[in-house]
Amino acid sequence: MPNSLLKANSKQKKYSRIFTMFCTVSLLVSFVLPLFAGDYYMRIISLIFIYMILAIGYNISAGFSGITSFAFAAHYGVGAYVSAVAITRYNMPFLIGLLAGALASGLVGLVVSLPASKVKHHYLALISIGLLEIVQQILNEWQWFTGGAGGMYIPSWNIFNIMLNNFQKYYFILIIMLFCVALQRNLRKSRWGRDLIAIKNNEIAAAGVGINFSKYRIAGYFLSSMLAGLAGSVYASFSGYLSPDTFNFEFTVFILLMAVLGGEGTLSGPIIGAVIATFVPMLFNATPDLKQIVFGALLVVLPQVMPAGISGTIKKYFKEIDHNKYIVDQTEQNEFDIQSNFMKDHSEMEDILVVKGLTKRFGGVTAVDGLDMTIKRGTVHSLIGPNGAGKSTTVNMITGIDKPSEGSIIFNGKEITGNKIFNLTRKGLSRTYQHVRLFTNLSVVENVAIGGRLFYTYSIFDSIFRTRKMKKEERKSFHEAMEYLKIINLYDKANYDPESLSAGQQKLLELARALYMKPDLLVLDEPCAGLSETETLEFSKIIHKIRNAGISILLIEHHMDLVMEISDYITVIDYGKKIAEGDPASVTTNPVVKTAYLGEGA
Amino acid sequence: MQEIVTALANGSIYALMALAIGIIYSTTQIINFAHGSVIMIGAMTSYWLLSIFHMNYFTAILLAVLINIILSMVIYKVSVEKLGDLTQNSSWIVTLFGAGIILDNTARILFGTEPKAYPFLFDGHVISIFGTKIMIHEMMMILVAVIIGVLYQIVIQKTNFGRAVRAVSFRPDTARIMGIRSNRIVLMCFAISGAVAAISGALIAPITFASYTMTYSVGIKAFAAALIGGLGNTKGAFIGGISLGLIEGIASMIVPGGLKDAISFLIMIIVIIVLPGGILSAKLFTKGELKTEKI
Amino acid sequence: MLQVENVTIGYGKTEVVHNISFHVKKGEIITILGANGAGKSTILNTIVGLHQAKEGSIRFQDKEISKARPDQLVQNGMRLVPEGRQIFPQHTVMENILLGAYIEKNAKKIHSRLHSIFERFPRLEERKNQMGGTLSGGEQQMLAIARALMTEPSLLILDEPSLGLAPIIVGEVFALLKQISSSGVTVLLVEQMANSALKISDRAYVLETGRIVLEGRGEEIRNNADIAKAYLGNV
Amino acid sequence: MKRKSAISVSSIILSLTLLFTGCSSSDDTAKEASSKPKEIVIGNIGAMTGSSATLGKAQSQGVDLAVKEINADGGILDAKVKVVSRDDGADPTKSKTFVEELVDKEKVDFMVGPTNSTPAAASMAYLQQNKIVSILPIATSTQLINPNNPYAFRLIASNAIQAEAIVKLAVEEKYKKIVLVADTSALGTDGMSVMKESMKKYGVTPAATVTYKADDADMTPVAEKIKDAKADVALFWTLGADGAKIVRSLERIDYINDLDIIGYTGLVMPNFKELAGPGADKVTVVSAGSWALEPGKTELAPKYWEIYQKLIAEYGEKDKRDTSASIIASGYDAVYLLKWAIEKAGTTDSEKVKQVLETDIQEFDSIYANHYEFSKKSHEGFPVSDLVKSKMDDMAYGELYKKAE
Repeated sequence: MPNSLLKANSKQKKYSRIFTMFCTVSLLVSFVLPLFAGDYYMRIISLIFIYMILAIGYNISAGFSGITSFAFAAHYGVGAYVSAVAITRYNMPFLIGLLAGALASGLVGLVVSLPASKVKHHYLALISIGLLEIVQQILNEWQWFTGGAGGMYIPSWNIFNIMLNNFQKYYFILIIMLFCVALQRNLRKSRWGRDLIAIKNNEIAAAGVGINFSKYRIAGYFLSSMLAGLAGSVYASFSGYLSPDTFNFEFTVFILLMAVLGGEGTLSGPIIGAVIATFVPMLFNATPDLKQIVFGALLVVLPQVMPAGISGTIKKYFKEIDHNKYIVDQTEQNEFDIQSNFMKDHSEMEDILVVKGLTKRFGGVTAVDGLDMTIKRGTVHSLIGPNGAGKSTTVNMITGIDKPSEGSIIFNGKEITGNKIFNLTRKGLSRTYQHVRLFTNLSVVENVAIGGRLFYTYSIFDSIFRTRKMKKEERKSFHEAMEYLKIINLYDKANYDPESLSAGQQKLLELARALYMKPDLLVLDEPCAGLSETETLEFSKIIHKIRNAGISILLIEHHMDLVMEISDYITVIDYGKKIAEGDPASVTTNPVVKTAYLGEGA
Repeated sequence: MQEIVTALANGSIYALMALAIGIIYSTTQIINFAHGSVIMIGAMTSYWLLSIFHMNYFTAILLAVLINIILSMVIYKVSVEKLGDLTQNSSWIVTLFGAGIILDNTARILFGTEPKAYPFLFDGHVISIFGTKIMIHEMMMILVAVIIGVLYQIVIQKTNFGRAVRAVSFRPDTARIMGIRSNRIVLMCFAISGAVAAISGALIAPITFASYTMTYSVGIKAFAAALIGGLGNTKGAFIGGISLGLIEGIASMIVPGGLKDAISFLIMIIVIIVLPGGILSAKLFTKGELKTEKI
Repeated sequence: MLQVENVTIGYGKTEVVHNISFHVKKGEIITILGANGAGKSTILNTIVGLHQAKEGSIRFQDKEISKARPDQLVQNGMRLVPEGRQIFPQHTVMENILLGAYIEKNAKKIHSRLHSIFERFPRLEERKNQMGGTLSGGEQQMLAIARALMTEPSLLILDEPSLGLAPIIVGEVFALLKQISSSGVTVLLVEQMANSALKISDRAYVLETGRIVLEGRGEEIRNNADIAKAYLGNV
Repeated sequence: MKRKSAISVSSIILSLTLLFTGCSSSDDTAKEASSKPKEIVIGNIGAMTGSSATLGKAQSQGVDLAVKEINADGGILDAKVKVVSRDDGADPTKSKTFVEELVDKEKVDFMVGPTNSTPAAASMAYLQQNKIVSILPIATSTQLINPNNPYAFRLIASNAIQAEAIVKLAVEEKYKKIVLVADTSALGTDGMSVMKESMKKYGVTPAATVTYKADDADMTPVAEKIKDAKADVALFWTLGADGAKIVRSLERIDYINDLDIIGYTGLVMPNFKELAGPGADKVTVVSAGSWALEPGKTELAPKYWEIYQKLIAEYGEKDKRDTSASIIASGYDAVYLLKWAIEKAGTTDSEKVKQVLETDIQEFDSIYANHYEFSKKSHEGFPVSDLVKSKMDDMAYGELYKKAE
């Protein structure tokens, strides 16, 4: 990485230094703390560690995957009870009990999130209120299993026949907590985390890079409910006594408070949130009435004055963007050659895309009406027409965002009508959007790298444990992403926030992302809308490059200069019907086209 | 028969509470999680006015309605208005919860912890129809709920305000072009919702007793009813409320008492999954689909 | 009547409209032409108060309005017919029209305006109890205009009234606009259908990528070769 | 990056060594006995907010009043008494954390509470480990007092004692069909099981058992089930408001006249009659005899009456507070019991105080129960004989119930 970049971001550097120092110090403090803290603080900090695990679980759900759920007290409770029952009633070893608790909670999460994939996200929030209520009543009623309302006792910890004392418990919990912190971090810095964040940011664009978002949502919720269950299991043995009263509505609110305080979607948020949410109310221990009101007031005020939470606010101040070490390792500076990167077999059939009788009706309006169109391999094919002619609808049907009412689409010789967009990307189709759809919570280079997610092979375990395979693939992927950034001249902005880029740069970035998917057919939906003269010029140069690399392009554009200059073939539509077709020259002189554009009497 | 009357009476109050949730949902697409507390405050203040200041029933409820209107508007101002786009920013979940906690605790401090005997309308007079004893109060519960439902339906369908509410709920920006101040409409909806909550709280309090714990014991049912019937429309609220009343009645005969609510919520979850728009599938589901218009 | 001076508009960090100025005189029909993405709708939304300009001043009837709310502007006689018509599909035609008169509290006035609207648009009267969503595109456009006329605006702003309409209907719409204009209403039009719009316009501005590149009398612009270029390119 | 991972690796190693070499620190720090303490700290935990706030508040009022009096009078063994109160909101997790805080940080010498049974169950183990003598003035769960909890002493009649008493009443009065009614809360479940046990002891089987969710709006199903069982007596293990709702529902379905109701102390509630309506006169409860008026009298026995006046002077008449006098008295008594035991032992040493409580309790002049019956074997202080049958229909002074004939 060029040095200039690091200098330009000296604030980031400062942040990362402070951050590292802070982490080191707090880590050291938590290791030596038991030596002088005394039993009470040691136990309360152990409890905070458990809350951290819980908050990390919630963060993966709400912060990363964008699923708000109130059932986390229930997941926590299920984990606690299942592990307790496993240990006490079925005499399982402690560690197996932990796993059983986590797994059971994950399963409950799976069951409630499966239907949620169909439903808007705040519906899961509502389902989860019901779930919370149901779990609590079951804990109360299912006496032979849970001991009912009176609660149940769990024997002290016993690992490999060693009974743990408070010290050992503390360190044990600390280790589990650190494992979860590492898990969260590793997840965030891998394709899995990026995919989840992408879904939260922009569902459609996420689908556009091939993410089956409902599957990922479910997976994300499964993982987070498992962590909540793990926290519960640890809590069960830590506390030694369980009662359904613990896992109530108020506890859910406490989890929310941790998330709100710390900042959803940040790595340090759950940790900071857990610490502060535990300690601040303690200041009001002597005045219980005031404590409750302060608690409520915090919930009302904080999201309004500090929407990003504490760590989000700090991060914003420092404009922290992840330093990805794969970029720093970058040394080679050779000119990147798109051509060499597209070694796809060009000898297949000549027509890459054939559209027949494509029709789309919205209610009573027919937006696209029996459209036929054929795109030849290796050409730039433009689809033009006045505003509202049905171009975007056509493209949306081709790329699987809209379902056609009638007609068929054949891509590379295969019927793809009605396929979902995330399936099409694998088949070699990628697109950009009329209104830029970037992942604003990811850095510029990550935005490109996510385009290359199709070529990753490492599993979620590789990312959790940061295996060599994962590191290798990530490094390769980021190298390539940097190459694409070179093409669009954003090499020196790799670590920026996409929102800090100009409109033109954002469009280019989206293009780079689509390119990195190495498509056979690239669909560009008004790539130059809203760009300045010079930006448009730059864009056209890049489109030339892409064309020369042999990628077929379907282009929708209003800049006729650009269209005429670049297109091999043009289809003109109006009122959803094809009104003209041919090479650029024949289309411009066609009177029908002129009328369509300029109105009667042209 | 007795059970059916009770189920209907309770169900119609659940319907009112669901309606109040729907009123806010219709214009803002948010669910008022402080609603339980607002119901409770309605019941507690009217009890206070009735028994401490010895007002007559009508004035007491009227005043409680007024207090609730102001309270609901304050809730909107304090915890919702500044959040901006509520479909994007889901912090309202947290802030409304917070508002609820403050209200609950304030109520406990002000009104005390003991459940209060809230007087029945017409002194709990019972009339006997075909051997079934029906309290006039229960008939009033059903009657008042129906009247409010019909009134709301008329307001929403026939008046300028109602048209504006529907306009804001469908296309807030276009509504603003019409000269409608969307914020003010939302504020009005909060106010109306508060008023309805006060009446529903006052009507059900004689049965559950007035207490600061009503937030959970009664309020939570409003959500179940609203979701079973479908959010944001009057018919849905009534169907949801009455079905919840009946479900509870049937469930308590079949399962152990402690699992009754679990059954209600289970049914709620199944309804949400199978018919995301509630029994009367509302337009909601379309909101979750990919928006095809502007890509 | 309307003066827009050095106005810059953007969403977040992206600037969409750069430092533009134009004015509308009383009684005129003014057209702003431009291709998709040129920033036309953004300008209109800013004028009617749905969006805030980053810089510059907007004056309406000699009053600064760049910070005014939409309802205040409607009160002062400015009305927007939005792009894509945006009628309320689940309100009846009648309700749509009445919503147009939302700020008008005088029932008599509403009644008499309703009367004259139905005189002008007999089709709407025929369908007044139908849901808005069941109307055809042209009828919806009529409804959108009728709705805007319910407050008797002094400045009527239309965002691409020709969008998605068949050519014959487009002709009808423009004829209607001419007629409305002759009844004393100032009209500001944003269009892409240059020829049809310019035929009825007194003056026009041509917008390209957020800048005004051309301005002049309607006929002048219509005959200007550059206008075709803005749409069909330099061929 | 590398630095960070190095740190974390080394710290994991460090922690593992710590974990398995076992840094056996002194977990069980025995209470240091000093014969002349400077300050005696009493912990007080209860639910002062949330849905069972009444009880916790009452306990606190009793404790506070007693400590105020004791300090004004020169303290215990010339040491000032300090109370540290915490609100656990009836949540066992919070309660346990607070107990740990009070024991480890505030270094309390004695405990009063926690008020609710599940919080008490959750925190009991820690109190025992640290040998804190704890007085339970309110929690009634049977399990709380057992040989595993050698430092816990209970003042109130436990669930088992009360169940025994009400079942005995029902059996002695020769009811044929006995129905057991309880909610599904911790209290209700425990109550149900002890009632069933007592029934077994007397060789009778209940005609039906009915459970419901506490605080439920509609109690008609409960009433219907009682009616279906053709019960002639129903034993209520319910809280006051719920009990009142059931009574009302029984009235609605015209069954109240065929039924008598006997409830446990939790049913007692000052405005029960107001809540339950005329059916309330069919309800009798078992209650602490010292705090029930003899038929025809207007004052309690002088000792109790004096305390009652004191409570009123401090916290006002019934309508000024929503806590009940007898429960305040129980909290009040807890502190005086500690004072007496410490002074008698001459030290705050747990073992010695415990011993005094176990052996010399008959010397203590109690004001909640008539006397307490602690022994080495049993830490249940409430004498069964002190449970009397009281009427619920009308109360004196808004809170004192009257003995039934």
